[in-house]
Amino acid sequence: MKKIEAIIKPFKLEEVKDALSDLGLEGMTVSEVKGFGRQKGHTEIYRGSEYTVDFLPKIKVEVVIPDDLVEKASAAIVAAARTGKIGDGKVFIYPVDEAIRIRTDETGDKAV
Amino acid sequence: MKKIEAIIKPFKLEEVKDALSDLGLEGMTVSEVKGFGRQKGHTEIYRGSEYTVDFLPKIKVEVVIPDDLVEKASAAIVAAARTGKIGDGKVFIYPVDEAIRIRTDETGDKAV
Amino acid sequence: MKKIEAIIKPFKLEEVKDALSDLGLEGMTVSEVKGFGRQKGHTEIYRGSEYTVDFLPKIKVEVVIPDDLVEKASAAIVAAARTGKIGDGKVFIYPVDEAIRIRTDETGDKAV
Amino acid sequence: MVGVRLVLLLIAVISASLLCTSSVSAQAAAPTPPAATLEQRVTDLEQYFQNASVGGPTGTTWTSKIAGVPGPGDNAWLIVASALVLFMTLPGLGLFYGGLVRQKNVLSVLAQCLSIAGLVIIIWWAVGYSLAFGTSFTADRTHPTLLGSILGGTDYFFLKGITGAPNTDYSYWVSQNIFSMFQLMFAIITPALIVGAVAERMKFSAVLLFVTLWMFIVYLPMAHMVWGITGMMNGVWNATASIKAIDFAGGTVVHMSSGWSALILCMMLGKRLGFGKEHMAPHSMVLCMVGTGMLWVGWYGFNAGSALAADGIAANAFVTTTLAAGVASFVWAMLEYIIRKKPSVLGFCSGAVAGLVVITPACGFVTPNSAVIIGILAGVIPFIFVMKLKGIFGYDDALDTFGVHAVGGTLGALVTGIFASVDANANLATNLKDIVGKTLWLEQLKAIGVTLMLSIVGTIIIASIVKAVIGLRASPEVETEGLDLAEHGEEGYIMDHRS
Amino acid sequence: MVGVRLVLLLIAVISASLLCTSSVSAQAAAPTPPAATLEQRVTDLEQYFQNASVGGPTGTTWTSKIAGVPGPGDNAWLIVASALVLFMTLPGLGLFYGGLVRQKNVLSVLAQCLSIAGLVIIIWWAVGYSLAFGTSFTADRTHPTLLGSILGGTDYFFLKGITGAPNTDYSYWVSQNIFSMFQLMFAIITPALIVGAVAERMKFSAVLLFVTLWMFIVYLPMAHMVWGITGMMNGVWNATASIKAIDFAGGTVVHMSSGWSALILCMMLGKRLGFGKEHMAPHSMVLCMVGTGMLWVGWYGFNAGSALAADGIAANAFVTTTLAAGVASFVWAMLEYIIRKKPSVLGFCSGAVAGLVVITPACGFVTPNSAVIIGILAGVIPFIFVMKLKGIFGYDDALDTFGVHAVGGTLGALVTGIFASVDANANLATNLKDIVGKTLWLEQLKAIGVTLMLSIVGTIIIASIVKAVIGLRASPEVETEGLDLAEHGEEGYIMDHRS
Amino acid sequence: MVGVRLVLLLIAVISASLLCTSSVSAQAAAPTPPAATLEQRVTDLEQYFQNASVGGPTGTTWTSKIAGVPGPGDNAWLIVASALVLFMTLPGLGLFYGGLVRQKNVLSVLAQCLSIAGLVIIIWWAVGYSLAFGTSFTADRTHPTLLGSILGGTDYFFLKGITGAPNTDYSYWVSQNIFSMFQLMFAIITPALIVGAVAERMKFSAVLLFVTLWMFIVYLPMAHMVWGITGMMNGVWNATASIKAIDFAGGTVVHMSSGWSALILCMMLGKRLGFGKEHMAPHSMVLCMVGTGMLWVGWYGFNAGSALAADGIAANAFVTTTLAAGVASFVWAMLEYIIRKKPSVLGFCSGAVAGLVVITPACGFVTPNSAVIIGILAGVIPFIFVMKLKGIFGYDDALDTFGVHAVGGTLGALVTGIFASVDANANLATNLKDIVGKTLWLEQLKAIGVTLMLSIVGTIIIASIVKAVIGLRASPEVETEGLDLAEHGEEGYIMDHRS
Ligand SMILES: Nc1ncnc2c1ncn2[C@@H]1O[C@H](COP(=O)(O)OP(=O)(O)O)[C@@H](O)[C@H]1O
Ligand SMILES: Nc1ncnc2c1ncn2[C@@H]1O[C@H](COP(=O)(O)OP(=O)(O)O)[C@@H](O)[C@H]1O
Ligand SMILES: Nc1ncnc2c1ncn2[C@@H]1O[C@H](COP(=O)(O)OP(=O)(O)O)[C@@H](O)[C@H]1O
Repeated sequence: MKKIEAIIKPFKLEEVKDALSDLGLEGMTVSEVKGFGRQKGHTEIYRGSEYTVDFLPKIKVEVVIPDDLVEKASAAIVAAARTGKIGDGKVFIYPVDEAIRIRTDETGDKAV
Repeated sequence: MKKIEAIIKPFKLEEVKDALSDLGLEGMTVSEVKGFGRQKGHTEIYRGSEYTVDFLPKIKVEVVIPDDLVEKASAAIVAAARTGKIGDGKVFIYPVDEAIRIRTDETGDKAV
Repeated sequence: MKKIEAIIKPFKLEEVKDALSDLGLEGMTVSEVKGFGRQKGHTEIYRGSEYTVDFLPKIKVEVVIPDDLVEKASAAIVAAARTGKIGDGKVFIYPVDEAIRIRTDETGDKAV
Repeated sequence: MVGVRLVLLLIAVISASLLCTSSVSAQAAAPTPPAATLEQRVTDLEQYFQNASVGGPTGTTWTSKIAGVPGPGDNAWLIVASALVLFMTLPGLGLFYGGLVRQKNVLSVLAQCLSIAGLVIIIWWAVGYSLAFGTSFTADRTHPTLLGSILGGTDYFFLKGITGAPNTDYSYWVSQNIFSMFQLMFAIITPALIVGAVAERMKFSAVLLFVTLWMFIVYLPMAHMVWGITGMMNGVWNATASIKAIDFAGGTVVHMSSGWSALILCMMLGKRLGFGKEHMAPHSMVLCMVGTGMLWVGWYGFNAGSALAADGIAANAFVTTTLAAGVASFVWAMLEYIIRKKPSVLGFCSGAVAGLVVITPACGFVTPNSAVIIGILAGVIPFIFVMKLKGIFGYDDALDTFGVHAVGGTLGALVTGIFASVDANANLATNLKDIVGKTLWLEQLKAIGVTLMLSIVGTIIIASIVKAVIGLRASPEVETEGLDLAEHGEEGYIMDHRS
Repeated sequence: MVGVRLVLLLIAVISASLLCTSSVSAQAAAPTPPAATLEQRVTDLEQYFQNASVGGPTGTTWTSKIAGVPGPGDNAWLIVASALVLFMTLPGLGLFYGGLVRQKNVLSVLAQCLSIAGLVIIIWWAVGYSLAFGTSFTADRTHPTLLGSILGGTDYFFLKGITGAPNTDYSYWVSQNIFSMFQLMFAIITPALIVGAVAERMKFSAVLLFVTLWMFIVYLPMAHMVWGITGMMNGVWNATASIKAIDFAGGTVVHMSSGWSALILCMMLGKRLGFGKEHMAPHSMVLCMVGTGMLWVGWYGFNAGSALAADGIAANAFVTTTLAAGVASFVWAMLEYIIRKKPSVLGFCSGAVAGLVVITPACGFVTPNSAVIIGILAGVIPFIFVMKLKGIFGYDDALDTFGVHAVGGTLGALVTGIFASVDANANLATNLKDIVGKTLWLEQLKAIGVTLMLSIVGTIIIASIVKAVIGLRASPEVETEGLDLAEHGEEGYIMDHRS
Repeated sequence: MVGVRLVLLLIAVISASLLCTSSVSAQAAAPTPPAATLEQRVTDLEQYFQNASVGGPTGTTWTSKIAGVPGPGDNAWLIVASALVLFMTLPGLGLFYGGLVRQKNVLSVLAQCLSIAGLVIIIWWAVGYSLAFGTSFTADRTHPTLLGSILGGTDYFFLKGITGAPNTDYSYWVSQNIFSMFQLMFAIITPALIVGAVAERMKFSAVLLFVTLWMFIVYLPMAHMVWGITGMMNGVWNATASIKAIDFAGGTVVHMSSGWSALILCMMLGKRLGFGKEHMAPHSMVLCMVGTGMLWVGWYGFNAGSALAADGIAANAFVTTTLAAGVASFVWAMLEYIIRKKPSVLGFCSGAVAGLVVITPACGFVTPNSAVIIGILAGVIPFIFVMKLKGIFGYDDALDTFGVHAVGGTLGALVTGIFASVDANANLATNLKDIVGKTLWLEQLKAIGVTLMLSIVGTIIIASIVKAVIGLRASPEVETEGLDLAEHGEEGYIMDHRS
């Protein structure tokens, strides 16, 4: 089992979700994060004070999947999340030792 | 060392925390996430516009622990977080290479 | 490739970011988390009701880097995030199988 | 479903209204007094400044050129005061209460305030004003009847005959139509206060049904008894009142009635799930403070408006209201400062509201110095109640409606009897000169007793009916998910990145 | 850049002002009538209570001792009413609309409301009040000219001669300077209403330019035609009006004009990116409800203030406003309750605003019972529009300015013609006694037609100009990032741990 | 602990009050003038419309039938105005400032506003009103004493003798009790303004102690000198004033005093931790804008209320206030638009507040056209100060109390001397006819000098005392954690999933 973790632009979430659903992946966990990278941030000015905001809003999508789906899933995410502009984000793949479904105690591929 | 990551229902957090404390685990990190899975979302209507919200509020609990505690800890979490209804969530176990306590530079099992 | 995940005090974020930039690390992802550990929480009282808040605001910094930078980077984070007081946080290091830059499909060390 | 039934009721009521108003009864013509002389015309004009009657002492000595029209200054004040009292509920109380609940229930509180406003407006228009301030149940004012001393009459059903002309039973210079609206705003906020005790768990439909019944069984009788010209506890204006009590702006009618009813209702409803275990801290003390500011400002309409004129009594009510609120707010927070080292925004807000509640029945009857003492009492007694006694008794009065409004209202009714003085309000010399400063507090105790009885018994009956018919409480699933999503299909805040 | 140009314009306007006001034209002195006798002095004082003229019926029979001064009660009310109407926009409408947009655009709505306030204040001071309420384009009132029946005149440019003395064309007892401010507040909120339809995508500079042109081409003519003493649709006061329509507080001038213009503008602007696909739920129903409460309370200034006196008509307008708002709010939410089981806070709020909109033209002309019927219609008809028809037509009126204000305003203008009655307002017997209750609704239809035409054609022209000159719409990048950051360099909320 | 001491002080003060008021001194009976004739009675009634004296020019020619009672219209307006001015602080200023701080300190700002309200109410009741508006320190008005020209007297301690009757030293037709409340609301907001400069780091107990001392050393003398009938800078009403300055609604008393004191205090306090390095952006521009709207609306009470009558002067003050606020708001944001391409909500809000501040001393003394020029100055000069000069000087005036209130107040005091005209306010012809439009600005400069001196020296002394006794500043830990949790034990928002 692997965990695919994608850092994407917020407005791409729906498309990424749909792309994963199309692969039959029916579970995922998302969270709001801030990203720092090549994409330029913006400047806010409040009266005389100027603040540069380097951290941009991103969405992190986490999905744990059986090994054999990794390639397809990551390709699907990349395709769905791409705009071609700087700041599109990353996909990271991590090893997973085990997964358990809390409701049923099922483990392994059946749990996800 | 392993990381146990549990995605649970928000109102179960206190119980999970207590279950871990009972095992002597005195540290953990939690965050707010949204989960997509089998559990049905809800519909919101604002005047003529209807929105289906598939992402449900969940809590992610992360705890890094020595290898020998993994089984007990994950069992404890599962027991504490279970309601038996769809959407109870998952426990994922990941390998950890190293842990460092920032304050003291301690590493390994002593750091967690 | 490895992922360094640091749980730090919120007001240390700028310093940690700068320390990583000094090493030439130009990307990272941060999120808001709540930490439970040795650091004591606080008590809030609303009229007759007293609530103990054990979960303290922390920032999680995640940075995926090539293997050879791990030591330097984690040392830099530890140095930047340390106040010497309880609650300074942890650094965890995880194995990463793969990284992909969504925009370009680059993989591996070139992606991060 | 209760919604459907209410809509049907509404339609029925409208039809009735159209029938009723078409059959306006001819009023017996009294013989017309002679036209005013020049001197009498000047006297009539002067009476405006004295807030007194035109056309001679009883209005029938001569025919005034300015009879049947309001005084612009007094009317202006009552128009504004009415708006201020509505502001107390929408959005004032909504924010005060809404800030104190958990995020998942904030909209339910707002929906309850809004729905009560709509519902009570309809009731008031159809029958409420008439039952409270009409007089047709009392054929002869010198011979009070039981019915007529408890409820007003049918004479003003569908606001029949309510125009810009003053109703001199209540005010010489204020249009009766604005008077009816001023009183309506009181009728809105009173049941809305109850919401605080039952927040986060009572079913929306149950709130609607409860409030509808409660208006008829508790509020309208209370309003008539205390403020109706033929009411049995209207000591100031009704010479034949059987209980010679006084209540300037609603210690009994508004705060005691809602507060005691709230206690009973929240006990019958049971505690919130997780009460005492889960965190139930206010989700936004900022909103709570904003609501408090609005309540305080709006309360000037409530208290000083109850003078029903922009005269010195109104101005004095403004003074006493300010002093009591400020002192109670400061005292409450300083007690927190002493006891637990942290004076809180909730402390300042709770104290301010407590001060406003306690001064309410007294505001137009006491001197500023008495108001300071009342403010101190208001900062101490509800404080003790909310901080200590509540924990001992263990009921779940979620937002302390009982601790603040019932305790404060009862305290206020009592101290009004003690501090009321003719110096502060000469009207106390009309029907009450023998008891003011003497046994008035005994009359107040009687009024407290009647109010307690009606509120408690009334609420037990109403809540039992509602429980039997549709149930009082939301299901545990609904309560856990939050009433906002489950009952109203909305979220209070959608702050995430995606939207 | 439009900003620069506007500032230059401002400077030009100021300079002109200084020139103009130094050349105050000498007014032709009319022969002075004899000094008032004692009896006449008393009559003058009595007139204050009747909201009528001093110095005899036309003010020229005798020289009144209290001519040229306002009546304190009426003046007090108009001062407060003016403040209340500003409160409707700042922050009322800002919150109502701001709560309904997505978080990333909340400040853009607030900036638009604030900038419209500043812009309209400047326009109003320089020329606006004069063009709406001046009379110099009409040399002889018995012989109306086309220009003079559409616009007022240049006589009050830079508020020349506007002092504390009443302008008896509009009010006997209210200072003209406060009258000019009261009307200003209407001129502020009207264009601000349009913002709701084009929210989340219209460029800030385009809003400024559009509103500037719209004030001249649509608003000022509308205000003069309906309320100017020489206006062609001022049926109540202008005996020579060619369309004998009535509009107490702005059904046509305010709600129809803004609502229909909003429809056209949002159609020309196009839909928001992602409309129909992305979630665009309100980011804060709490703010929306707070805004609704403020709108409701402020609306008393709007409606009851339009009586321009604190008299029985004002008080009646307060009654009808309350009844229509309360009934419509309740009906709207109960319809939701029946249809989809969930009465929503947005439903209560939408209904309340709809009720307020529909009663606006009628409020001072109808009885309370008519107001209840109007309230029911206001709860049903815009409901159907917003919930069903909008989806069918498929334009993106983001916050339902059309569905509520245009539909409601049009409905209101029509029902006013049907329900207006001399019983509710004796002024209807002056110029309209032959048509009230008979063919008045036909005149209302004509006024609706004129308003529709002017709003639609005017908006098409203005929007085309703005589109050609600077463009209407923000770039897709700006729209995606959110207008707050991209156009105003600020964020609505910064709630993260670090700050 | 300071809390305990304050409570003890409170108790002492109450006891004293009860003693004092029981020893009401017998007032020397003046010979009663003859009863009014019919003509004189009519004259008295007419005087109401002229906002002038009854009983003949000095009130002693005849005995008026309406002496000792307020005029309903004026009283209505002052009651409302007082409520509006409180609304400026609670919640207006609280939100304006609270929105501008970081989330972790929002409640501390609200707590400071609330506690100042309570504290000042107590001080005002006990001695404040008397020290500002009493006269017993001046035995003979034709021979001013030093003490009597700086402070009022002990005559109104514990509001002794303050009833519904007007105090004709200040107003012919407004009840003295509501006048005392109107002035109280000014006394509340003034120290609350200081909070903006020291936000996010000053200790709560230090705020309480500082404000208490500051009221006695700075505010009460300022209020008496400028507005007390025997005050040394009351040019309009006190013929023996040594500085013939004018200040309609508080340029010196309110804005300069608080603004300059704020500067000194924030310099003595030091910068916030992380100032210049960490992000300190406003946590909620939405709240800030809501607060601005409330300030603007409430300011009508402040400015137009300062006419102490609902007359043409009040109405003119409404006009000038509106114009200055609107113009300054628009100009400020357009400057941003030109300079950095992004007009911001904070720009509109800052400009509006600056306009309101600058027009404050002038509002009742200048014409509308002057107000427009004043508005432009108010949009430009504080803008330059806040945007550029502040950065150069480098002190940490967290929320720009100095940049807006001190700079604006000083500017306002000066331009008032330049633009004041008898055309706008005939009262300027009484004692000042020789200098208005000529050397009045020199008198204004003197008043500015006195205000500066008192504010700066007073604040240095008071802050030094507070620093020595309890310290000024919260500990670094407290500042880092946030004042809300550390000092008040609460959080502003609890929005997480769990609650
Ligand atoms: N080394 C990294 N580790 C973790 N997250 C990263 C790393 N580099 C970039 N990111 C995340 O990816 C996002 C996009 O990266 P960025 O450099 O801006 O653009 P791109 O992905 O197009 O090269 C960042 O905002 C950040 O959240
Ligand atoms: N494959 C997955 N990877 C990551 N998170 C998942 C995955 N599947 C489910 N989840 C998380 O677990 C939560 C519960 O899953 P769900 O399918 O609704 O119920 P259950 O766990 O009872 O089967 C989801 O809301 C989501 O947060
Ligand atoms: N075993 C753990 N797994 C995950 N996170 C942990 C663990 N222990 C501590 N943490 C995180 O580190 C933070 C700091 O830990 P704490 O014990 O308070 O202080 P210190 O790091 O100085 O020992 C906690 O708030 C929590 O977020």
